[in-house]
Amino acid sequence: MRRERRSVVANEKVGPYTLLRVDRGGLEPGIPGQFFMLEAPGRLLPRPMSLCLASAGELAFLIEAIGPGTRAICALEPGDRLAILGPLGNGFRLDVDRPLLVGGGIGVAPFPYLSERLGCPPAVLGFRSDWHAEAAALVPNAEVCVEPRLVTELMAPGQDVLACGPEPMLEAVRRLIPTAQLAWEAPMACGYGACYGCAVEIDGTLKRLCVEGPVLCS
Amino acid sequence: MRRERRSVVANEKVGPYTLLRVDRGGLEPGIPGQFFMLEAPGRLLPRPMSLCLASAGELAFLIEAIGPGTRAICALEPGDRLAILGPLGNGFRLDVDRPLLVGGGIGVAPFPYLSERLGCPPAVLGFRSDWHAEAAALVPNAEVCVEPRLVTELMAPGQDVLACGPEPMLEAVRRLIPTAQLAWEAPMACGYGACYGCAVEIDGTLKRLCVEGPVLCS
Amino acid sequence: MLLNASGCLDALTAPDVARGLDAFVTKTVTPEPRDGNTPVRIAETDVGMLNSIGLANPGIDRFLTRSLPALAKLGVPIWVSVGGFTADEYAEICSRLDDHAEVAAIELNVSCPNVESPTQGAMEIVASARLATRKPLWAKLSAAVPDLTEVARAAHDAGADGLALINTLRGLALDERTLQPALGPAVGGLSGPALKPVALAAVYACHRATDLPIVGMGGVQTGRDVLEFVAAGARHVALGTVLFADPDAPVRVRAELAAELSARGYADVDDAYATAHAHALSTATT
Amino acid sequence: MLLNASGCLDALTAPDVARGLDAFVTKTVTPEPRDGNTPVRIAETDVGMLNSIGLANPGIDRFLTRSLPALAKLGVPIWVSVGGFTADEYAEICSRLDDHAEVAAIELNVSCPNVESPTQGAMEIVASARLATRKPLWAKLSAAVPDLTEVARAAHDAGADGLALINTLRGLALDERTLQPALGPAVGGLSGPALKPVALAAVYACHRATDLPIVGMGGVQTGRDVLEFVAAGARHVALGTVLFADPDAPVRVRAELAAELSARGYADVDDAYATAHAHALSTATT
Ligand SMILES: Cc1cc2nc3c(=O)[nH]c(=O)nc-3n(C[C@H](O)[C@H](O)[C@H](O)COP(=O)(O)OP(=O)(O)OC[C@H]3O[C@@H](n4cnc5c(N)ncnc54)[C@H](O)[C@@H]3O)c2cc1C
Ligand SMILES: Cc1cc2nc3c(=O)[nH]c(=O)nc-3n(C[C@H](O)[C@H](O)[C@H](O)COP(=O)(O)OP(=O)(O)OC[C@H]3O[C@@H](n4cnc5c(N)ncnc54)[C@H](O)[C@@H]3O)c2cc1C
Ligand SMILES: Cc1cc2nc3c(=O)[nH]c(=O)nc-3n(C[C@H](O)[C@H](O)[C@H](O)COP(=O)(O)O)c2cc1C
Ligand SMILES: Cc1cc2nc3c(=O)[nH]c(=O)nc-3n(C[C@H](O)[C@H](O)[C@H](O)COP(=O)(O)O)c2cc1C
Ligand code: FES
Ligand code: FES
Repeated sequence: MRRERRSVVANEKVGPYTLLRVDRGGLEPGIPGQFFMLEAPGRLLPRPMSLCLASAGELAFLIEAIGPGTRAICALEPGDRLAILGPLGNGFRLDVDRPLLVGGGIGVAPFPYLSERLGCPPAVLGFRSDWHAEAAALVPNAEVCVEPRLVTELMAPGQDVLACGPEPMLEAVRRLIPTAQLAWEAPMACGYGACYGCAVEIDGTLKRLCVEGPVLCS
Repeated sequence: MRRERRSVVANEKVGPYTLLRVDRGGLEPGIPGQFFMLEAPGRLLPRPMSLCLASAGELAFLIEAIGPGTRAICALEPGDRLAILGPLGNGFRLDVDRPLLVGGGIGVAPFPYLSERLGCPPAVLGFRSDWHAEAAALVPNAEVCVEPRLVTELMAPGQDVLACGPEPMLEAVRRLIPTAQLAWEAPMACGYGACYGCAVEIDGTLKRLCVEGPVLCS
Repeated sequence: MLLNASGCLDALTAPDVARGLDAFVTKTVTPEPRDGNTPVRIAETDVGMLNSIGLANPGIDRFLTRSLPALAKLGVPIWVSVGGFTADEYAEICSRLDDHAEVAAIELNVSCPNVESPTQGAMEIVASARLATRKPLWAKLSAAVPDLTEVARAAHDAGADGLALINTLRGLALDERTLQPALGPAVGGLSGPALKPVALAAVYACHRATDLPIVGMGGVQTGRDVLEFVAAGARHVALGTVLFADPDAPVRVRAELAAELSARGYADVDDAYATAHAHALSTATT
Repeated sequence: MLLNASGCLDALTAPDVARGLDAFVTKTVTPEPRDGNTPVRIAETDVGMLNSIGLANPGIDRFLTRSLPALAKLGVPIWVSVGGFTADEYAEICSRLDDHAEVAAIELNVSCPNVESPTQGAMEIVASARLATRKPLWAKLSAAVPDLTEVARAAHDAGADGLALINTLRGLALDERTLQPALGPAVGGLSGPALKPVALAAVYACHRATDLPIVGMGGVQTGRDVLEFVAAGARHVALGTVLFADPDAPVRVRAELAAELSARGYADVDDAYATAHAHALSTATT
């Protein structure tokens, strides 16, 4: 875990989302599924973001503007600086035989980097609209479905599922594939175990998702 | 009293001070010595500023950056917008026979407009340094002295003094010319009589300077 | 209904601003005239402002002979804020206001520091005032108590018709350069945005604890803020510090509120009333 | 001396951050283990944050067997924050901590809502704890009381060695879209910048009321803020919410403080101690 003030290199629109590219500096990209806390200018607390891409000298985040923090981050322009802390938490286990990436909406954010590290395995991605589905272009080998179709309809059995997306999707995936690796979300104030704000029920007790997760598997 | 959101036309340096020119819109310039409340971007409360110049279609304020509010105002750039309320309070009485303007430091702010309205009477202006004294260029007919010399040394008797400047200067002027019109200062939250924050002792009781002043004479 | 917060507007100096409100609340009136505290009396902080006005007011005699007749001409209902140092003082002022038809309501500034306990204090003041007047009585409370709902219930039991929530919190600011207190009396009352979460919590908790109508205030800046206070359980909302920066706030805030309501499909502000309690869970300790 | 605020750092998860402090303060330990409150437990507001963690902690048994031995290895003095629901519970935990040399001090989280009166409550808790341990006892107080100086004096008389000021204030935030409370239990504790003026006032008032050393906290973000707390009368200052945004805050804040001190010609932070009281006038009411 390292905190650096980095510069924005580019701010690109991908459908409704923003791909924010920052210069990497001394930050490690970490393992896919790990996340970073990004300073949200003008806000008190930073916001957790999965690493989306780790190209040479850069880190990139795919961000959906849904509230004051993400709006402030998505408004950053090339040259602007922001503090970044990470990588944090536990990412996906990569020692899998027949990987299948299952994602929904902004949940595809960690998949470009994950796909690269796994050698471009197949992916099934669900989106609210064709506009949102433009983000699928970032993930190689992806089959896309748009609501009302659901990603779970595209999942074949016998695969090592790595999933990220909205909670109902993750619950549905878990019912189908109990051994799936699932990347969960919870509101986080610190991202490094200091606040106990991100508590979720894990094995019957409330635990810190930023320390035990965000990727969990049963 | 009227409140409008106006645009900055120019931000010019005058020695250590900032001359902020804004487009006038529907705002009246009022009487010299009256003041306006200027929004200070990012701050909760506006800041009182005397009107410095009222050229065609513009209002201009001469501002010394001494704290968070004045720093924010002085950082405004052409095209930026700020809310302006005024004119407020009581200005100078202009029905005087032998006017002499006496000012110190940023206290010269209302004099360019006052001088214009009085037909360029003589002025004596005191400053901390030659750099500060650059502001004297805005006031026609001005004799300048720089500390340790004091303006009171330049004042001749028998004149109708209109003065603005730091409290010790005003006290000294009052001792010499008890009938002088003096423009006082006090921290103000509202500028229009709502908060009772600007109370100063007037005739033995605490009164609101923004309502009874800022120009007072005994 | 949109009001001003007591002490944040002088309707006689700024009648047009007052006419933009549904009722005008006076600065707190005390038995004797008060000059108020030594300047400096106001200071800005990064998240609010501090004041130590010290209840500057003409006293009840001059208020009745001079201010009230002039206020009556505004055409806006007048609420008189009443202060004092003993329950008897409150009662005396209330009884003198009682037969002035121009007075629509009385707000009891029960946030006076020199009472035995706030619960006891609120109870006694409201009870004495209740005996002294038939006017609607609003108890204005401070959030600086261990359990505000207890004070609210005491006010209710003593005969209050409503609650005004909240008064300022004690705060201190130091001058940037000298590190000396920015205010003359050092500590003052904190108002503005810093107060909003505290005020919302007070409204929310008192709405659950009593069925008294509530005037919510503390850091209201926008129509959105008004909506939040209404959703938390306020029937009325008061504008305080925001009036200093923006005398047009009553007009602006109403327009913003209308836009917020229609964006949410509410026909009326009453549709939003207490909606934050819809899915209320049981309360837990922090 | 720079500390963390209780509940704002886990030294076992982030040992390097803890090593940047002069002492590490644990999250409040209670007699029984506590899972804490229902999520959502945190929310950001425009001027601070709300939390309803609900004193999640392993309980004193597991704290002593698992956490304390690991904490002892950090090489930083350990202050244990103690909570409970009765004075006896506090005393029991204190007596169990008493013979652990690793424990440098005990902070009594006396801001527990379910005590009769805060003055009475603080008095009883501190007095029971005092009998149970010889460790330095710091009483952590809430500013949500009518007269904090009274509580401070009561803590002093009951045997406290110092005061920790202040705990969070009750606050509420509503979700931007749904207007429902952002936190699971609706109301939570407000921390961060909104608290700073209130905390400074608390430190300032308690410094005048007692001669107990004070740990100041509430909204500290910068070295400048630390300096203000010291000037107001704090011997030590704690970093809370700022640690969430910036785990490097201990290092940064020390550097900023050093720069502030030298810019003002102070050789040492002690030179700034209580300087805000230099020209103190008598206090007046607001
Ligand atoms: C480990 C992790 C990785 C993440 N990666 C990404 C990413 O790569 N790209 C991205 O766009 N977003 C990601 N998120 C989500 C992102 O952090 C939130 O959208 C952001 O914090 C919202 O902040 P805000 O101020 O914009 O909105 P807020 O005002 O905080 O929230 C707006 C609404 O969303 C809800 N909400 C906020 N945060 C969460 C959450 N974490 N879980 C569920 N509901 C929430 C709020 O309750 C509220 O209703 C991630 C979250 C976590 C925990
Ligand atoms: C009627 C009136 C007209 C004014 N006209 C001008 C003008 O034309 N140009 C100009 O530059 N300034 C003018 N001022 C002063 C200006 O309003 C203040 O400098 C400004 O409000 C300071 O705000 P700040 O946030 O920058 O500093 P702050 O942090 O508010 O103040 C910095 C320091 O100055 C002190 N201070 C602040 N305001 C005052 C005050 N009004 N009187 C005495 N001490 C104060 C503070 O106590 C503090 O020590 C006027 C003031 C008044 C009342
Ligand atoms: C300058 C000033 C003077 C005030 N005077 C009074 C008063 O006389 N009586 C009273 O009950 N409250 C008084 N208050 C408190 C306000 O009525 C209100 O409760 C508080 O400011 C919170 O609202 P706000 O954050 O919108 O300002 C005063 C507040 C300010 C800022
Ligand atoms: C997430 C969180 C958890 C906290 N937990 C505790 C606690 O267990 N015990 C305690 O005494 N104070 C607790 N506090 C209060 C802090 O110790 C501190 O008093 C308060 O946050 C003010 O400081 P700050 O504004 O710097 O955060 C907690 C605060 C936060 C934000
Ligand atoms: S986000 Fe703070 S403990 Fe997990
Ligand atoms: S500045 Fe508010 S009354 Fe004068």
